[in-house]
Amino acid sequence: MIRCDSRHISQQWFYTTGPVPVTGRARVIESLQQATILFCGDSGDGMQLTGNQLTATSAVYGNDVSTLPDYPSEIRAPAGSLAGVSAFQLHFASHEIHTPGDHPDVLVAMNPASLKVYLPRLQPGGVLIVDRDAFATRGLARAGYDSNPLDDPAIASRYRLHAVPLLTLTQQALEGLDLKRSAKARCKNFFALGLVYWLYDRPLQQSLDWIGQKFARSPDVAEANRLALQAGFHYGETSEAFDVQWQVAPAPASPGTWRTINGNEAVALGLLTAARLADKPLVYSSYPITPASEVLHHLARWKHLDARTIQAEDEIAAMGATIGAAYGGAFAATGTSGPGLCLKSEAINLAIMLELPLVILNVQRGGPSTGLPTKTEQGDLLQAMYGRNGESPLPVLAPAGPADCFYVAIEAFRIAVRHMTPVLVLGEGLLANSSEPWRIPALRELEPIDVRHPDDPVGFQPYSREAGTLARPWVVPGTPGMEHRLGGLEKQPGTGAVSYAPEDHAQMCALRRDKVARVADFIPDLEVTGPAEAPLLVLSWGGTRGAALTAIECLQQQGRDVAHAHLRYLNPFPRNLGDVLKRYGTVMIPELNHGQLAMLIRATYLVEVVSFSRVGGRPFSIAEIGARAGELLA
Amino acid sequence: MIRCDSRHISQQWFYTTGPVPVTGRARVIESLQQATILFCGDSGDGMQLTGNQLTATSAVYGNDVSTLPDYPSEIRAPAGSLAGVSAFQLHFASHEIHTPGDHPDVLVAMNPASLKVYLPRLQPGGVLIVDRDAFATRGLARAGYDSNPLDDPAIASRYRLHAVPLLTLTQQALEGLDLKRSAKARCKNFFALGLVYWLYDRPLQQSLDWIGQKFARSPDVAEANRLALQAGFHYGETSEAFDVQWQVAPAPASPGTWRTINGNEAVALGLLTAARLADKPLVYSSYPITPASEVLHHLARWKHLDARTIQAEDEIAAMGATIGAAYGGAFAATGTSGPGLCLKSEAINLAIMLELPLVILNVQRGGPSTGLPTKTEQGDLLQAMYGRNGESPLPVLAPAGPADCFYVAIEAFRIAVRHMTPVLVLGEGLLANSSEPWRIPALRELEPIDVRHPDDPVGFQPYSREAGTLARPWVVPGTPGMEHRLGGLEKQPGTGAVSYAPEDHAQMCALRRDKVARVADFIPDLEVTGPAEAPLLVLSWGGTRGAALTAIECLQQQGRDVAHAHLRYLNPFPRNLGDVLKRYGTVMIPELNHGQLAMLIRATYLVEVVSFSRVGGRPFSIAEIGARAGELLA
Amino acid sequence: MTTRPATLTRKDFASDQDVRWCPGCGNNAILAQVQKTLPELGIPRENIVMISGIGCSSRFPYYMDTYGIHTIHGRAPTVAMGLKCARPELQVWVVTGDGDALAIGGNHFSHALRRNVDINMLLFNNRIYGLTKGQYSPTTPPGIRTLSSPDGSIENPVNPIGVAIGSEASFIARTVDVFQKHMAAVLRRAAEHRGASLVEIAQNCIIFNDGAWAHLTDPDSRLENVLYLEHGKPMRFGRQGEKGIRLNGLVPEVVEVAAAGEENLLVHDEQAAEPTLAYLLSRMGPPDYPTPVGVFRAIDKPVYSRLLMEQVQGAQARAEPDLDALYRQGETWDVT
Amino acid sequence: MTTRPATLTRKDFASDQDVRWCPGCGNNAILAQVQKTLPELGIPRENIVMISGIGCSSRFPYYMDTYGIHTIHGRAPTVAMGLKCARPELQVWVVTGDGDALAIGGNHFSHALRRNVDINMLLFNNRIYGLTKGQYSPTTPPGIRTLSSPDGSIENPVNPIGVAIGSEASFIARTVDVFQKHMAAVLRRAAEHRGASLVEIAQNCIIFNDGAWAHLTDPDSRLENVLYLEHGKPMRFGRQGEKGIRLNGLVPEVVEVAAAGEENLLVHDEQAAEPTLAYLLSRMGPPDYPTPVGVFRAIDKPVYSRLLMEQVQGAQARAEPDLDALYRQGETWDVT
Ligand SMILES: Cc1ncc(C[n+]2csc(CCOP(=O)(O)OP(=O)(O)O)c2C)c(N)n1
Ligand SMILES: Cc1ncc(C[n+]2csc(CCOP(=O)(O)OP(=O)(O)O)c2C)c(N)n1
Ligand code: SF4
Ligand code: SF4
Ligand SMILES: [Mg+2]
Ligand SMILES: [Mg+2]
Repeated sequence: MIRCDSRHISQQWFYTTGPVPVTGRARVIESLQQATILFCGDSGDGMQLTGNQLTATSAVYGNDVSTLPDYPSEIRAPAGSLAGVSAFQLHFASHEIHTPGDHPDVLVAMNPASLKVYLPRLQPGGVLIVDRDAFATRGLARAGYDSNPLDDPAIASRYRLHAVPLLTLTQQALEGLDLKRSAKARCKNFFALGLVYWLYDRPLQQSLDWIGQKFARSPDVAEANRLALQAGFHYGETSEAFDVQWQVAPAPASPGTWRTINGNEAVALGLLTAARLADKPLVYSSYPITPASEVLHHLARWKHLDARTIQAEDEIAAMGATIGAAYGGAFAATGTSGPGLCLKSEAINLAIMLELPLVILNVQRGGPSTGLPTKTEQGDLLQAMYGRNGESPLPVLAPAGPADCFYVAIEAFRIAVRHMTPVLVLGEGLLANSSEPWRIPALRELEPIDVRHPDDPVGFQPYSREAGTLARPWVVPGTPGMEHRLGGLEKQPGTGAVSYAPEDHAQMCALRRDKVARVADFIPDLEVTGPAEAPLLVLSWGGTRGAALTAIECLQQQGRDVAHAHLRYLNPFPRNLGDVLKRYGTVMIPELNHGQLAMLIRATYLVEVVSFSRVGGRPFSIAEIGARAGELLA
Repeated sequence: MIRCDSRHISQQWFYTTGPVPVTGRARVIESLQQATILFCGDSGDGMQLTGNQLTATSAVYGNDVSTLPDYPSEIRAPAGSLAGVSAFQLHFASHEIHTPGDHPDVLVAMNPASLKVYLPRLQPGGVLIVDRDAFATRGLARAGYDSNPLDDPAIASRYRLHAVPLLTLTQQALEGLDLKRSAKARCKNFFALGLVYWLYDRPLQQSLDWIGQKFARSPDVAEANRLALQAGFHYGETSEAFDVQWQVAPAPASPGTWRTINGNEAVALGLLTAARLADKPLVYSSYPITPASEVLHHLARWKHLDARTIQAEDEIAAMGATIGAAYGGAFAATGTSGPGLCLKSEAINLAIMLELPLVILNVQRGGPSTGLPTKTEQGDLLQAMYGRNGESPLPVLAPAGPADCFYVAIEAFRIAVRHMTPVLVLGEGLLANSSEPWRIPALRELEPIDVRHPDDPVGFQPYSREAGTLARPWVVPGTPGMEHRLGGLEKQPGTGAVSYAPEDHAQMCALRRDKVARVADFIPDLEVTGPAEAPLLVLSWGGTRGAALTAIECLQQQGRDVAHAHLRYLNPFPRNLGDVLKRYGTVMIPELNHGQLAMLIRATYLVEVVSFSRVGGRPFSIAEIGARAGELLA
Repeated sequence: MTTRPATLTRKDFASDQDVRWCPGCGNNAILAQVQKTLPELGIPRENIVMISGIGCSSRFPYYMDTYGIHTIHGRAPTVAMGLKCARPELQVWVVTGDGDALAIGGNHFSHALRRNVDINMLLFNNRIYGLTKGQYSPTTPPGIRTLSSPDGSIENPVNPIGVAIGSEASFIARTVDVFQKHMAAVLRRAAEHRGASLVEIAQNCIIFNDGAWAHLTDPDSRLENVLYLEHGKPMRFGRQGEKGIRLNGLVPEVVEVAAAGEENLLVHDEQAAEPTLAYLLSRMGPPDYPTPVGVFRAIDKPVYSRLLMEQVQGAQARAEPDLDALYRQGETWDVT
Repeated sequence: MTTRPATLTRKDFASDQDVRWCPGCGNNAILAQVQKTLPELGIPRENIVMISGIGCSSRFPYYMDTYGIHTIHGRAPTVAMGLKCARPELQVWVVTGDGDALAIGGNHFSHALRRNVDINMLLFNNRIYGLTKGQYSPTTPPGIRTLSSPDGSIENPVNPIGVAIGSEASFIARTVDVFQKHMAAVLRRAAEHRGASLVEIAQNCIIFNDGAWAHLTDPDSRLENVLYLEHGKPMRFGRQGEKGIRLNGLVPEVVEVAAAGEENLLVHDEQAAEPTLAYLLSRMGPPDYPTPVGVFRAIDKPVYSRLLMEQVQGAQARAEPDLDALYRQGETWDVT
């Protein structure tokens, strides 16, 4: 359950209050229910590492956390340039949260460029910590400032500005050590981290241990980072500048062992787990592409669990290899992103004709064409549904959050094997890169995937049908007496012999359609959060769940009559979807595209839909969904 | 205007009469308004040639004609096998017609296999002419007959059977000539043609001349074919077996010079014409694929009109070359079929990002995957609309008939250049291969396509917009001072500089969407045949127009309250489509897929649609559309 | 379980589909040889998989009563690679054509050879696109008139063996559709080779490119035009083997053996450290040279599919295959 | 019309975009050389087009103030081919990487060379996928650990020059990112060549594959490891050119010139009738041989884009370009 506290009240869509007042009173300890911090700096400043440390500490401390890294798309843009800015946003709370947060309460900017890029995100009255030492003329010029923003009274009045000489202070703290100045300078991110730890009253131990392990091979560097961290913490304590400290209590969480996980690692673990649940090797064949490459990188490290990875020469080859591996009886999957999905489409159609079980992961990024490789979007839904010649239906699933990627990957294989069909999983850059806590399951808790490879040649037909699922038998090479040929030409039902007969084609097309439709007999009904009938239902899919759910729960707590539902299964839809939609005056669908799910819903159920669509390469904020829903309710 | 005569009355969906009575009266001359003849035989029997002769003769004689060849998909299946059967259906009439006809009135079968495949098509009471000589044990066995169907009383009673010893008669007729028996045997198709000429009282001259030209190099073969043709005609006259002769008067046609043309040649001529109308070279780059290859073959013969053809290494390369040629300022087009469209999709998206004018022809065939390469279907509409990553809109057009392919090709280039966008033309196997008369236009009758290549560097921006069309300027390499770079990454409006800024992406996506929407400002409103308001509107697209229009006009003549409309523009839709749909109780959409246009219409206008969809690799018959419409009216 | 004959015969490899190639098509002869040779390899039929692309040639699997897939145009090697990585114990054959392997499929063809995946590729080279009714292919000689080159092809062809060498292939051979015994021997060598084997089969398309290989098959001139490669043997050809190949610098020359002396002839070495000899041989052909057939090159080289399994086994030897442990790697915390 | 300087300088070719490669990336050096060399070719800037695929290398066109397209991954040669057929008078460059040209784009790369389309291809070979943050590429040596090969790559690499030879290329050269003068000379040769030119540029990726070419660039060992090819000259290398290459059968061997005698050294011939020499050279490199740089091969060969235009012009010479007549070919009839 979520609570709408000051952080949310400060969102203008609640029309209630303005910014938090800039107070000057003596230091106090305030307790908050949540906080959002954004670290930004040059690619060289180690912001990802810093953010991950605060994440780990907060998670281990017991908060619910949600993070979103924001990398530069250039490998290494010129130091200090706007293109070279790297950022990491962390949202932690004393209750369950679903997004990395809208506007940070605290912004740590290590250089002018990063300040320029991210200051607009900081919420009015928020704490702004900058490394004053970095605001020399050269840095300012690189960022395109013609005057020093730190001298800008507007900023000082709008935010709680702390221009701290981070570099100088770090060098001082490391005086004693015999290390290059440059090496010492590189510790300034830990100084900043220490300061933030103090701000939120966090224990240092977890990070101190981590430093020890990480720099085990160079103890002096480890020592330097430890000292910087502690110095930063100490600075907070001693410096008069900081008048308030915040505490965010642990969040209630179900018992068990937890870790943080991002979507790419979750999906990789899910694919491997599915194979294990069927006692099969996993063959993952892929051609690197942002933001899906990481899945390949993870699985390549897990050969001891019989993950066999193939880096193919292109996406077509990756898809072909996946088909071959599935024909051989392995659990076969491939992963890519938009442009790669285009290339796979012809071979996906072959898999549909061969009726082989396999999983295609498409981690969506900004399109069309090369588009915005490092930004998130939900623009490939209709491509997933229709991006192939002829009538070529396949099941489509979309994970609802980073950890859900694990379960969706398993479910995808379950469906693939049950119905003998390729299954497409629509991931998103947002989920791929952001992390959240994951309650680690025990393998034995997970339902095994039962796989049958018939081996009785008597009466065998490659295209015979299992009644309930309409699956054809998965007979693998090596089975004596059941030799058969598959192919991309149309077939005679049953025998699978090539046939151009009109009735055979009609029947096979119907079978392929009905088989996918049958998946609906095996999936859960759509669940609604909130009233069973109301003027407004907000229907989300994929990564928009977090923002939509949070926004609607807040509205509900304000007593507004609105419900939320989330679609994990996009093809086929849950059986009850049509009925659910009928029970609400208006259906609003927020999505990061031009209204693709909205169009499917309209076509399928002939219901009016308010499509709240946006393409900006950025996830929805809770605020904008709440605001739009508020308008519709007004 | 069409008339519903005995041919149509005999369709059971008119519930009126049964088969034409098998009469035995003395020879008479009946006059008909139309006739449908189907020639079938082994691939070696020259059925295509025979059919084309009757077509030419009938067309020159003045009938309206419509034809449909039906090739075997194997290159050359074993002689006499079912797979080796080749057929040609011809429909000619004394009034305007739109389809190759449903069920033939006359079936000419040169061997048992072809009889087996096509007899079911012959309408009850129809004339059945077979080569008795071919019905020996071996031929029967190859066709899988265990007894001679010619001895089957059922057949004799159901049809007007004429088992003519075509081979023997041909050999006799050619007695005098000194030619190999096998060479003489090869003339038997002309004997059969002569007989049909007599049946329909057609002049021989046109064919006699053609034979002269065709076999100019071997006069004795020419002579043999001439004699065979005449002998066949004479046989009809003298043989007692034939008791009736038919006459089909010329159809009224607008004045001018006419020829028959099939869709593939028409589209090739259209593309070339478009280039000529803009004084541009045509660069056509393609990778061969059935049924689109012919377009490449035609254009390759037209180099004297500056048609530059490139046979690329694959469809991706063909698409890439098309983009390069368009960037260079040529009229650039590529052609393919379903599986090839999959492969082109990534590069099509690049063209959408680059906003370059070019035309993509996709001649639809049976899918998914390799499917039914030689059969017709309309299964790629949604792929054309959505088969690319991200929001990637482009205009989509579909020709309504073989000759219309010419005009659609020109219109596609007109739109491409006007709005600076790739345009996709959805052809169909049916249209590609069937022919109809085409009133040959004069080049000067056609409106020129005006192309501007700005060359004033002052204030030049590669992504500036023209107000009405939202086109960006088409500046070509070689223009001094206007050097600029294009690319697949997202851009800043105006400058076109790479940008990942959320607002730039949002704005560019909106621009690409609106630009395609603007096409609707330049296209004609949808026209309706029949009442402006009625219980039923039948809405067709592509190759279904002929059957739909004919069926509805027949119903209208029976006084039924029903209208027909045809969509040539599938994206964007004509502005008035929504209003038109509202004026009818029910909208029925016949299409050769699982209801793809129906889905778009439902999503766009939220109107209930009766989708009459069929996938059998065969075109709709007038009868089945009429029947379904009749049900809806009942 | 059906009981099957202990030793297999040609019949066991013939499927129930009737063969649909043009009468007289070279593919028929190839099919006969393959059906005759496979039983002799002593591999259980169920462990053999035939994977093809699209083309007349690629209909091959339908006629073989083994496992098989008629895939899509140009992609057969990728499907074969995936299958081999999933099931290293299977014997995987790829059947392809000059268009399928060298036009649309050129990249996969080359990468399969480069990786040295343990598959056997049969390339039916008829120097034309047969199934699509006769357009020129990447092996069609310049100037040839086809449907897509009415004024003569302006494309400069590639040589499949040259491409294979550029792709670092470990086994490369050539045979001819009508060379029955020779084909059988070459097929056997290809099957036995560990790693990717390429066999180019000169195949006659009587419909669209009849006689493309007449110089190799015409009984009168055949012995003059064909050089049979034999490992370790001097290169001789001609009716009585009276002619030979001698090296002059890097340039091969045709000599009279009697005059030149057999000891001075170029000796074939399939296993030469470098592919230079194979490359030089791949350049030989009309009008100045005989056309070499047989095994150009056969070397031992790390095999992709084996290396992959070795890494898997190696990893399994090093680390417990414990998925629960994998879940727990990195920071974890307990909630009680 | 803006007025532009009569003779162009390096500045004229620098676009307004700031260069976004890692500091120290070899691409920066290559960019500098190209910007320096192009003005010397005397071709109007507006007639130059730079076409690239996707990769760090492929960002090249953004930094050149010429016409250009940053296309999609691996397809640049196809776009270049279409452009050249539409506008034969333009000078078209393709800029690509080892992944772009040899992984996903391998087929187009090879077909562009085979057809001998008149374009100049620069292949920046850093033996890694840079833009995607460091996976192995088709030119990465076996055993290298990368993100996608944590236990070492099991793939057997190709050599771009070998691939080009297998693709029947008419111009093949190699240079190194930091060899300024050498690169300038090679670029000039490539630009002047009629037909497809391939220039492999050994490029250092300091982030993901630093030092891949150290043996060629390290000041101390460089002269020992690099063989500068010069047409018609005996092959010598070493600090004072004291070493040379001699042919033993088909096997090159490194010899002391003094001992072996310069007259016995292998003499470079860019125009050899057969590519065998170029192929043999493409195989040379560490540990046993120096690495040849310079022009491996440069021959005259029919050029696709020219042949196409010749056929067009030929057809126009034979037949009236009369579209109305074309409409009327075949049977026609008149209705009055
Ligand atoms: C993606 C795709 N593009 C094009 C085709 C059409 N096509 C089928 S086979 C073929 C060429 C076959 O040539 P080859 O590989 O030499 O086989 P052959 O018929 O000569 O044996 C082509 C272009 C296709 N089936 N799929
Ligand atoms: C269709 C597609 N697949 C994959 C990618 C991801 N991708 C971009 S560049 C690249 C490889 C680049 O390697 P290389 O060509 O060597 O260029 P480098 O960055 O090393 O200069 C890949 C896999 C893509 N952009 N498009
Ligand atoms: S077309 Fe040519 S290759 Fe194809 S089956 Fe006929 S003869 Fe053989
Ligand atoms: S990643 Fe490597 S190749 Fe790419 S810019 Fe950086 S150094 Fe250059
Ligand atoms: Mg072929
Ligand atoms: Mg690289």
